[in-house]
Amino acid sequence: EPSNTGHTRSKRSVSYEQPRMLSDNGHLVFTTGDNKEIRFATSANGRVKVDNEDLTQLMSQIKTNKEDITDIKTHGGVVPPDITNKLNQLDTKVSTL
Amino acid sequence: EPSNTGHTRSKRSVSYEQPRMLSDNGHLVFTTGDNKEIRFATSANGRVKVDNEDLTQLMSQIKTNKEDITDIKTHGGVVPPDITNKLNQLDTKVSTL
Amino acid sequence: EPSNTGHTRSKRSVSYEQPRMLSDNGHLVFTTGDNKEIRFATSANGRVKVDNEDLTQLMSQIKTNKEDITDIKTHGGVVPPDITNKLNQLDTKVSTL
Amino acid sequence: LHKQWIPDTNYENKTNWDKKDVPCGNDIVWFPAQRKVSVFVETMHAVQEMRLPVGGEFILNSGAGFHVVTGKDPGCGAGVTTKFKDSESLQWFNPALWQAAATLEDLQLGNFLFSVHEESVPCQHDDVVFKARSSFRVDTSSSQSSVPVKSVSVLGKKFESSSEFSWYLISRSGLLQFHGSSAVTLRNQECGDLSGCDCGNSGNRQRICNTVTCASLSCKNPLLPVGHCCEVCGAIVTIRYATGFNLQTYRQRIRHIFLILPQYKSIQLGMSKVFKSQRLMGIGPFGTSPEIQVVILDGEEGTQSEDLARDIVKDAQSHGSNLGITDAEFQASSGSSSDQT
Repeated sequence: EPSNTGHTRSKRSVSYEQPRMLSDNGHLVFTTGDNKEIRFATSANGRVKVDNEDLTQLMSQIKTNKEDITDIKTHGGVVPPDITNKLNQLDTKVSTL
Repeated sequence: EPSNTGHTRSKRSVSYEQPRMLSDNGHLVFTTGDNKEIRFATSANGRVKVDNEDLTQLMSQIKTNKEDITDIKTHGGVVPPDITNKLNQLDTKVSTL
Repeated sequence: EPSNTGHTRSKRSVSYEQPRMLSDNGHLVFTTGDNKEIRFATSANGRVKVDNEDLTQLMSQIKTNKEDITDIKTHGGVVPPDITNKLNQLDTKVSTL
Repeated sequence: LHKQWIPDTNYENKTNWDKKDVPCGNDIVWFPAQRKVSVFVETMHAVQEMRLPVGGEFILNSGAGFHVVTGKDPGCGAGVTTKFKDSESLQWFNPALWQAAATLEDLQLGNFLFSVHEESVPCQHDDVVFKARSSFRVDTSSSQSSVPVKSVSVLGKKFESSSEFSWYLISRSGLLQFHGSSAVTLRNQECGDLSGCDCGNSGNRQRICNTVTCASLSCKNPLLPVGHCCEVCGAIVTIRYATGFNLQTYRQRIRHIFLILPQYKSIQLGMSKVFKSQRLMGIGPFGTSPEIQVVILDGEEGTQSEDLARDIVKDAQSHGSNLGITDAEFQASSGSSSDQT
């Protein structure tokens, strides 16, 4: 029903216009309205911590991880010692034939 | 003293139920009670940002990273060029024996 | 006017000193102060969630990913089947020479 | 008319705190765990600690928020535990909690209208206003299954569609702002009758009057206006009308001709259509006939009210045919009435 859709939309935009901090049955909830952001901004040695984890640092770790993975995918990782051993054995065998 | 214990317990269970916002030596701390969540909820095209990084996007990157790692662990990564070279050399040597 | 500048500066420096949560034109902003933290702390099995994603779990995943990457970088990943095949072929060739 | 709910659950409102002051950076702010409340926060506040209710919300105006201070907040005092007051018992059907005005602009300018108790509470054709940049909690329990009004404005948004408003009522904010056994419903109906409409609150008369404490009176013959809970000292003008009578126009006329006069500065005048029970032809069953009741109070013994009543009757007699008035009479608490003039 088209009118219903309209209502839902307007309902949402109404009730969530301003950001809210709410307690929902003891859960602590931070909400914003449509298209609005929740931002964490740190400054000079200021930190955002989530249960003792440093959010800023972990965010940067995600990107480091991503880069490392790309690097491994592109250039390969360390050669597993098994392989190196096997290659050396073969090399020796071949050289002494 | 039993009444004291009862008092303490009931006081504690109440106080733990309520979410809090408090100052811990000038740090701003948000807490919830046992088993209660802290939630950040945006609507429509709202985003969560950490110092200009898009947390929503980075959280999906964490999962991509995890899949990539699993993939590398299962199927191996790119073969390091050293290994390929060595194998080719050996192959040539063996073929020309 | 010098006094004006002074006023502005002191006002600004104050606002950056204190960690705060504020509504900025519909966005919800958490800012840390210099050397001051904003902490979100749950207890027992409490979780921090961002738009239905479990941030607590994802943050621990970041660290698992990091460890896995370090492991792959140090010990290499799984040997790609191509390499194993090639090595086996060579081994056979060399043995039958 | 527009009826505006007076109380709020705003953080900045000193009267909402048990220490009669807005908490500052050394204070512990305590919302009791079970308090259901929607708090509007207009500006930035320092807190030492805030204990939130288990179910509640803080609506943050742009620029509003909370911060903590390092050390002590200068100018805040030693720090106290301050509790947000209970707004659980504030009832929709309490006439003292509403302000009435002809238009939104008049509401903002403070040009309020006086009404009898039943009509101080929103009538079925009224626009109900909860102040923008403000939140509240109201108990809408009624003697009827629903509380019908024309429209409701909440947080600056005017609801005119009944389905849209019923969605709002079950939203988180709606559930925190409205509670009680009956729900407010939007009829979105203008009063189609230019001569005025029945308010529709007589079914809740008992509920309304239970919230009212009547003042002791010093006049000889106190009057009981229709729709009022208390006898009053003053005067009542009763106007019978015909086609062409326009209540809104007539209200303006009385204001512009009389109420602006210095001698009537402290007069309270309420005008509405009421249905008075009367025995038809002096015999037979009770019937009701609509008439316009003008209640005039001066907060004293009623002599100014009587003067004004006399002026209004005189005006009605000389201009009645233009105004659609067929008859006007008054009764005063002094004992005099238009019958004697």
